[in-house]
Amino acid sequence: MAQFLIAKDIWPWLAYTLAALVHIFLLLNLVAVGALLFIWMERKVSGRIQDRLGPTRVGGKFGWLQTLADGIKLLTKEDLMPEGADAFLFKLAPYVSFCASLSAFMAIPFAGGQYPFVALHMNVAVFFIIAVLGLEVFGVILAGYASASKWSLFGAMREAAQVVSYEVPLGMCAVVPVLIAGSMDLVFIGDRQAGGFWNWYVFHDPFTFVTFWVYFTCATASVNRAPFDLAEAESELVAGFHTEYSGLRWSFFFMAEYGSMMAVSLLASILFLGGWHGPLPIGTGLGLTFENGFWFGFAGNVLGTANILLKGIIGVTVMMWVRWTLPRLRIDQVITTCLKYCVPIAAMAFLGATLWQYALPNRVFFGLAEMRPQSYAIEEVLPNRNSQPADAKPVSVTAELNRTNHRANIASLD
Amino acid sequence: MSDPIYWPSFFFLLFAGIACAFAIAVVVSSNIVRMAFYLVMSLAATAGLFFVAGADFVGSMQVLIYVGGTLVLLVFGVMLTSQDRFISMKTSRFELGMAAGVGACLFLLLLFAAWSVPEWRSLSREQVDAIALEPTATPLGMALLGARVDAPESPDVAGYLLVFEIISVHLLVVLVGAAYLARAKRKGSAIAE
Amino acid sequence: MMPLFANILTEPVGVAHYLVVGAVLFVCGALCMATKRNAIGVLLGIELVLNGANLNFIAFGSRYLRDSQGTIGLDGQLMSLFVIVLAAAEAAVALAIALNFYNSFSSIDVDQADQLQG
Amino acid sequence: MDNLPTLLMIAWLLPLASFAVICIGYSVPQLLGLRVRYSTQKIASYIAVGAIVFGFLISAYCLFGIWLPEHPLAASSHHGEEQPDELAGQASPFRPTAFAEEHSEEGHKHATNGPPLYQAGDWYTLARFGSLKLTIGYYIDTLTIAMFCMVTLIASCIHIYAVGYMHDELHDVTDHEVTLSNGEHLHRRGRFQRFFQYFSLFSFSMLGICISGNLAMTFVFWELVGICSYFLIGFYIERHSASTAANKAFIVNRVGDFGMIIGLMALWSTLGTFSFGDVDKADGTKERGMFSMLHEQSNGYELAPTQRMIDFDASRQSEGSEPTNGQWLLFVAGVGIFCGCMGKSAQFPLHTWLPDAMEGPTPVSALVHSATMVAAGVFLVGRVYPIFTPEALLVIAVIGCITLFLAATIAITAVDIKRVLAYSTVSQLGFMMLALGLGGWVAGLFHLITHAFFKSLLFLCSGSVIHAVHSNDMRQMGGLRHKMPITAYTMLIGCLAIAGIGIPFVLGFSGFHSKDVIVEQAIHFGQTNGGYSWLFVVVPLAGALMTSFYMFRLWYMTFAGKPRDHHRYNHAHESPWVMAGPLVLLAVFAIGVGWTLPMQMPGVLSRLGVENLLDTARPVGQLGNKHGVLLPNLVIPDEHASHVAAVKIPAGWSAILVAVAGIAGATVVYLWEVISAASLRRYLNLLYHATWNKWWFDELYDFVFVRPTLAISRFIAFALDRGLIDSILHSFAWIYRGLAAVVAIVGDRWLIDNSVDTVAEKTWDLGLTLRSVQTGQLRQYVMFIVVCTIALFIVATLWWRFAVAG
Repeated sequence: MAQFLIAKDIWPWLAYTLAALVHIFLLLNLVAVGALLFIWMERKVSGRIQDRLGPTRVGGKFGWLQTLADGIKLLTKEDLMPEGADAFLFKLAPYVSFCASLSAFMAIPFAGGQYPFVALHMNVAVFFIIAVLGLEVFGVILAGYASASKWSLFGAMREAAQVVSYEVPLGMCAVVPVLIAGSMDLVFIGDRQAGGFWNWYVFHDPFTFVTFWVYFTCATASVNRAPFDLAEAESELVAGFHTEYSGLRWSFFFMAEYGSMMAVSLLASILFLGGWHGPLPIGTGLGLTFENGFWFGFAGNVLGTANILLKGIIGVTVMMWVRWTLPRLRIDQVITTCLKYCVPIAAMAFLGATLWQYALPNRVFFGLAEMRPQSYAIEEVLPNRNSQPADAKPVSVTAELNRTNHRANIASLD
Repeated sequence: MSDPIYWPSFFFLLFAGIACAFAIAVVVSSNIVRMAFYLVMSLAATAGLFFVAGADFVGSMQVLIYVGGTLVLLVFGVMLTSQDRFISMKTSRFELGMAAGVGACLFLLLLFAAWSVPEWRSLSREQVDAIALEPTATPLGMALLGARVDAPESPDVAGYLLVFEIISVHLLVVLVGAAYLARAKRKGSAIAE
Repeated sequence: MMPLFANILTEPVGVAHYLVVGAVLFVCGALCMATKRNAIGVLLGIELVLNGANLNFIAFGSRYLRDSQGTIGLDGQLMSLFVIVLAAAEAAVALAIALNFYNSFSSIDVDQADQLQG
Repeated sequence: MDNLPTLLMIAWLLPLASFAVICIGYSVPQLLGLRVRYSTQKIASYIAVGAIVFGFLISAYCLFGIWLPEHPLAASSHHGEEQPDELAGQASPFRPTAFAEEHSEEGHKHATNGPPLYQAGDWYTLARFGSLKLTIGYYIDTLTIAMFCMVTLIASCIHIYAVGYMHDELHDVTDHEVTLSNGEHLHRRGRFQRFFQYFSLFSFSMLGICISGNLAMTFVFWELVGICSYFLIGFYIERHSASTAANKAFIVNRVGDFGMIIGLMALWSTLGTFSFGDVDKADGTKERGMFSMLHEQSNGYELAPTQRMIDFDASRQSEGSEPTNGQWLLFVAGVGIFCGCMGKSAQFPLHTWLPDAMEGPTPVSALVHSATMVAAGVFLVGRVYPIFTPEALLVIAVIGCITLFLAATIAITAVDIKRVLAYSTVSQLGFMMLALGLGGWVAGLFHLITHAFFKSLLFLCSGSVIHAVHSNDMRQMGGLRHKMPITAYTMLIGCLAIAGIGIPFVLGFSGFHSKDVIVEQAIHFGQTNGGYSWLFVVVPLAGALMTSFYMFRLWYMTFAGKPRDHHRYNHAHESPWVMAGPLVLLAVFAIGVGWTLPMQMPGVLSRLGVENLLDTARPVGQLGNKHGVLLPNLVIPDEHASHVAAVKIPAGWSAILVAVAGIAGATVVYLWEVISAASLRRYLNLLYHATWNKWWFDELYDFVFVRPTLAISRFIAFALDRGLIDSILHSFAWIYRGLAAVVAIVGDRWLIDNSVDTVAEKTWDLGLTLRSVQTGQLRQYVMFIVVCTIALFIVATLWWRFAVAG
């Protein structure tokens, strides 16, 4: 966006500031409004699953103003702090969590193409998002420690153990689409899956199919959702790490949690489910691409944004569905699930996907279909057995990398 | 259209300030959990410095491994050993003074070293703007697998496959070793005091 | 000596600037190791020291901080990668040692760990 | 053509791969204490069978798909096909080749032939010590490919057969021949997979000998074959007889190998190379091999010692003796290498191990006796034939002649079915060596190949019988043909083949053709040399007579007549198809492998036959008469000249006559029992005892070698060692002890101890001083490090400034 503004002859510093403000505004709204929506949805979904109506009183038939009412309640609530608490850390902890959750959105693209809808177009976006999401646990630990309450401490410790464990299979699973696409650039990964659901990486081969489910499990665990919500197990630990929190600080934790859910769901949809590309290439079919003009592409991207948000919401809904369906696991079962099942399955799937990719480099949809010919230069970076002549020197690789104009993140800084 | 502020420098200053401030806070603080928190902030800011220096992959790795992994482990340790008397342990004033003196000497020395080589000073703005942007993840990965795509003109630049393997094995050994060291002791092993 | 901060906001930074930050981190880490009695505190100091060194590697390897003939290129980033990974390993082992120490002495005061005293 | 070495290498390495797979997959886990399930072990046999069968397919492709289209037999033959052969029946579609061809005398003036078509090269250089180069190389000519086909085909059959034969090993085995100290029989795990593991290694080693491009490599695989035979003969290692037999085979072979090493050294020190053929070097030039060094083209391919040999010989020549110009050296080399072959192929002085080797399972015997171990010896003689001087060839002939006669006599009285076959093998090997020694290169190797087929058939049949009646003793058999017809009649085919039955000059079983050419060459030799050399005709004919006699004795005692042991007879049964199938296949080959297809056949089939094939591989310089140098009267006659009618006709008739006579004799004695065997035994008492006791060779060796060695050792041990040496040593020890006591007090305690103590005390004091620095305080150490770093930096800076300034 900044480049776009600079191209329109606006002062760079103003352009950057404007772009940053717009991005921050959009993302904050996404997380905050998203949280509002999700909390309401959670209640409705749980209600429906338990064969009742859910909130109905506030805001008419669907109770759609319920969360807003909750928000007002939380805002007006007294902000308490335990006596023995470490005041500094206690106050800081919710913001750490929220910041981590929000920063993840910074690198998530909502639409691709020549002018992708992304706040920070990173070359290593996958890594960045996983790393930043991992930071969320830090806020939880600080909260648990600073509360000077054993329930909080227990919750935080469990959370630490759980998240540290689940980051391993999560990372392994996320690497599989990276491997297939040959890049960690999420825009690139998403655009590789354009053209229909058969191009989605979840259907790329049997291993990615397995990987997707493992990824979703681990993502559920790493954002502390049931059945892995040991950190706030209310039946054992009162409310876990946020026992001592109330008011707005408490709601920050919840916004962080729903934000993280949305973030991992969006990541899942970009990595595996085609991102902003629909199951059928309707937008492209209508000619909504940047080749036909900027505003055509922009319209296509808006469509794509709606698409990916829908996918994200579906992902979150599935998490809710799981939460209200499955009982909570014990901590040893949680760790067992991770170390004895998820990690080996992810490792095997990784290996299998590697071999598959090696054996059938240009096939999609379980190897049944030929990949749509795309002139992605990154293909030549990886030693592609089919297209690369045997005597090709690696000299060309750097040139190719230059040519592809994968903007290094420093690009977004200047 | 030129800009009065050179933005990378601005971000450098920002991150450097955060990193240094929190690093000093780590030293000054006596509460172990706060120290860990300051350290995280310092390391995260260092990651930002990496980004500014064009090392995006390493920066992400820094966040992922150091901040996400190492420090969670550290905090874990804090939890396991957290009793009030260990959270903050005071050192004697003499020792602090001594350390401050020595540290100042060391810092001056390093400053002197950093500033004494003219080639280490900045480039001009035009020179930096002329440098093409290059992603680092792929060349790094290739280098770890033994192929240096970043330096094709000098074929004798070494790849790092062996180092990579050694470190992998090392990590495995370390994991096994750590699990062994931290394992629950058998019954009857005497606890001192 | 060229003034450090004279035109830092308008001109690019150089290796030297990074080295200064690295020096700050390094010295803080060393001081942390030297003054903290808590074993975990010592570990935090080690992490800081390693980060200072890492910053130097990155600075020397960066193409934006000095002309490309002088940089050590990708080697700098590779080195710091290795340092990061090994630091993680080191932290794991050190934590295990700390736990063991705590199990044996019910304390993590490194001043009590003077069994090697001559 | 270019991929021929690669293909053959694959065929060669496949059994090695099978060995490795079985070894790593089965034997290593077993060594580590895992119990490999028997159902899993069964897979090992499939691996081995698959490897060797695939090897055969590759070899066959190499022969028919690559080599023969490239070098058609009709064109490569030295002899015009257009010559009429007046004796051959025109009606017969099959016609033995090179049969009754007219040779003009002048044709033999220039008749020494050039080297055959071959490909030689190195795959891999193992080591290079100065000029000594050890390589893994190949030398591929028709002989190599023919041997590959033969070895892999027979090994395939035997492998498949062994899957059935060894099924006992697929469950826990109680060995009734081994009694433990507590009176029970040995009970052990079956080791099915181990058998196939060694089988694969065995095949690999033999193929290695066949393909090897130099003598050093041959020697390596030679020893590998030896160790494999050791493993396999000693397969039932718990049985004392088996382990001693294995030891015996191994040790006797070492005796021969000693001679072989002498031969190798003689060759290498004078030729400077081990490789057979000329090997292309990287720079396009040729590295000359042994054959081309000894048979210079400028010399008309005659065998001539190289200049280095002559020089070497001259430097050793004493005053006044006749100069031999290197001939002695060549003779020594030839005989030395033949010593190795003597051990492997069980020739006369070293033949005692082969019958004992019957302790191994029967498929092992079959493999050892047909395709691998004993064939290796004959093959090697054939391979290094160009280095044999006429005198060395005479030695070979004499040894072969003695062997064939002795072994045949022993076989007549043996009652163990496998021993009869064993001695028959020794005898047939004698035939081959005799043929080779008399100049019949094609004859000897032809017999090697035909013999491989019918002997493996015979052994597998005997294995089938043993499998059925659980006994080796022919006296307990009889009448079995009703019970096991396939075995009986395939074995009959084997007997007819080995006896050499056929219609003279027309067609016969495989042994007929090969034995015929041997007798021809023998008669030709007798005609050329005269005098005592007629013994070389008489003895083989007597051997052939005995051969057909004892073979049919064996067949009658086993399959004909009335059952002697009814219990065993009732128990007998035909073997399963996995065993009978290879028998039938081998029987077909035993009938037809000696045939030669007529010229009218299309494509590669034209003139196809083992004899023709071998004729194209005839080594360099082997046509034409060769005259001895050390023995001037000795002439090794040209082999082609033995096909003239004047030789052919008496040879054909005499061979068939003795064969028929032998069969008739056996029929009279053992089938019709007109003359009882017992009365014969009484009449020929001394002879019977001599042969029954195998001419007392084992006893002789025991008396001549073993006992004197033991006695001498005992004398040395007691008188010399203990009496003389020990007492000297003891006195030395006593003196030294006295000296040492003095040194200990004066030097050690006063001088050294004092000084060392002082040093130690000072160190101790210093340590005490320094220990105060060692506070054990981690933080202080860090401070030390920082301070020292600063100090170092300052010192280094100052020093640098100083150095630059000064």
